[in-house]
Amino acid sequence: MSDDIRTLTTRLAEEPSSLAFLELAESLRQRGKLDAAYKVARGGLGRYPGLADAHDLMARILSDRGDLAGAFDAWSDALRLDPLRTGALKGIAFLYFRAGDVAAAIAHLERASEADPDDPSIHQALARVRRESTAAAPPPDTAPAPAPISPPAAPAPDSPFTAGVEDERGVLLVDANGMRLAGELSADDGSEAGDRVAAQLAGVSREAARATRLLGLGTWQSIAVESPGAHLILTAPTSETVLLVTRDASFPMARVGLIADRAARTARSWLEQVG
Amino acid sequence: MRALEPWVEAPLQSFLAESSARLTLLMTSSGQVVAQHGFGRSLDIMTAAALGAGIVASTEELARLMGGSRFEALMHQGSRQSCMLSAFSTPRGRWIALVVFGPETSVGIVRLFFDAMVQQLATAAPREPVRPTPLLAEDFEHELDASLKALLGR
Amino acid sequence: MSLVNFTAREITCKIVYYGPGRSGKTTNLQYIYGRVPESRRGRMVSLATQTDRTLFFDFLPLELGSISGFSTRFQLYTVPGQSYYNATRKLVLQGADGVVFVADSQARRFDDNLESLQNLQDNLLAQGVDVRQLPAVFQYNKQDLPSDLILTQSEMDDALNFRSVQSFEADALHGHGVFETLRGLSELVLKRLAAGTAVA
Amino acid sequence: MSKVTAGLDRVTRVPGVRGALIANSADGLVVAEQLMDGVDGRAVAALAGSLIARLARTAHSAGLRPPVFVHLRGDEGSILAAPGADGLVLLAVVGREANVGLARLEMLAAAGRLA
Repeated sequence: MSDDIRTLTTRLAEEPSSLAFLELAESLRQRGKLDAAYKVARGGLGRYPGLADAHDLMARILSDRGDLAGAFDAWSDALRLDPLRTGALKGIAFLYFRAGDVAAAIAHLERASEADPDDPSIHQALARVRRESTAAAPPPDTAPAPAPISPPAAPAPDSPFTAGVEDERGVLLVDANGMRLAGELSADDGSEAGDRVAAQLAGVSREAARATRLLGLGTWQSIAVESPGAHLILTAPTSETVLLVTRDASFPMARVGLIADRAARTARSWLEQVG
Repeated sequence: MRALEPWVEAPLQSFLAESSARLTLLMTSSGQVVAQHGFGRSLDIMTAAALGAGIVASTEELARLMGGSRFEALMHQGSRQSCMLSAFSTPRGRWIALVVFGPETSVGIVRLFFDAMVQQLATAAPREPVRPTPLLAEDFEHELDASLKALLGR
Repeated sequence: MSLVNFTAREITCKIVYYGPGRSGKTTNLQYIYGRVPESRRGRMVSLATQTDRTLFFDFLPLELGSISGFSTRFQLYTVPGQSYYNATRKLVLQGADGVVFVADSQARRFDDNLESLQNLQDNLLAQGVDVRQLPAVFQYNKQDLPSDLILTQSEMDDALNFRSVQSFEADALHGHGVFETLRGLSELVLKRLAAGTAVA
Repeated sequence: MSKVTAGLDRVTRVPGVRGALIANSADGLVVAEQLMDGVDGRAVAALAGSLIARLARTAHSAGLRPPVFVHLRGDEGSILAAPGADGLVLLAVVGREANVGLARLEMLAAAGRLA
């Protein structure tokens, strides 16, 4: 056993509530002691389920163990707690890339780059993935090709807003990581804006929750946004999702609110079915 | 993140998570590092701490000279990143924080959660600091000699 | 005060080079900076005036290596020598683990040395530091100058070194005595640390 | 009474409004405030300022112009925001029973005079 691992182990034993498990598990992981790293990380996660660092660490360990679906879940958890966590964004981008979904990989790397514009490794990864996306052949160093993993938050084939209950356009359902679950959103020039907006919404929801909680206003229910030309309502159909409904400014805001309520109910029952 | 004593970790972690600060350095008023997040090299940390402590000390001296009360915080706003320096009281004496943050957060958010961290540190500090004596070996002089010789190439 | 991290087994010590203006404090640090491999030293920060007189302080962090299993780091500071910078001298002196008093051996700087030494004692006293307890050594710099211009080591000792602490002859510009001085003080600082009286 | 404080005064007179303030949304700091006891203006400016800045970025990604009014509803009360010129934003903290419609009109009028 090397010195730092021994020191960390002693420290963790003396103070089980300390965050020493993060360093210890990481040291073990780097030395390839993946089972031991996993045990330490799992213990720490049990104690600190709300710590993004712990989920990020667990994801790295699972990824090293080849449990890519598990790593995806753990990085998603890290992102739910800290939507700008570049390590998790890079991790998920890597998994998408391995699964052959270059667009999703690029989207995650772009978010990582926005979160930390000074990290050169993100720019390098982006450049590489973009290069690969233009080349027809699969990336050479991924051979033998791993079985594509299906991300847990992948959109279901249908959508809650296509069954005639709602107009699909102008309704967007987003998961806690800012990934689009269903719906479409067009910009004024007709271009699709859904993914761009979705990426922002997870952060909006987190900030709204924090503001109402710290200001003694309870749990957040909705955000109504009046913009010249459009009325928007944001709600949280479940604790893990955000729903955006947007209509032309000629629609009274209160009516957009009613549409949003109905869309939220539809989304909830759809999520129960597909979940 | 690294902290000299474990009780500093949880308050600092929650400050980092809420404020989205890029770099944070906690130091004593004489510039000794107590905890840090986001720095690469330990020697760079020491330089940042020396300079930060120097700025705070000289600003406090300036405030005293002008007969005013201490400054709460110093803000340096840059186009890509900004920096806050603030001295605060802890059960372990006066400490200084150096926080570097970018446009993904704001001065108001950093200060709000910084104040929360100061309060959490005040309650988290154990009453009696543990002060074990470092056991330097009896022949540490030889090691010191060898280290300095190696260092200065003699 | 030295900072000791028992978990990571790290020791950090603050060492201050004190003395009158132009006695060679910055030169000591510059010599060390030039000799130490890049991986073992940080950036040398010099906050100086346009004429290269130290305005606030010079700062050089060093990675000493392992001493008794503790990864040991030194932070070397100089203070500005000119008498009108006393406010900044006091700030730099805060929390020092040891002091190197760099005296100018030239006979004509005799009074400047005495004045600076008195000033060091006043400043330490104001900070509640017992001068007798603080590890300190003397360095008599510029011993390379013609002998009719300078005082010898024993003359300097008689004039300044009332407590008979270790003293070193030096020619900091060429590195003579720089290593010995740093080694002498380091040993005192670490010994005091080992006695357990200076742990933060 | 300055135009700014007059505007805050009109907003705080609306039934259910517990306080109004003007903040700089970029740095989340209070510029002027009129608050009832127990309302932490500094926290409102920081948290709401940050949310408004993010909503403005979201609107931008959707190809929309910056918001002119925002209503964040919690189950114990709401925050209302009316961004004005120069990065300033007029904020109000209101109770559950407040007349949000009236507060909105007063805020839009006052925000138009911010600069």
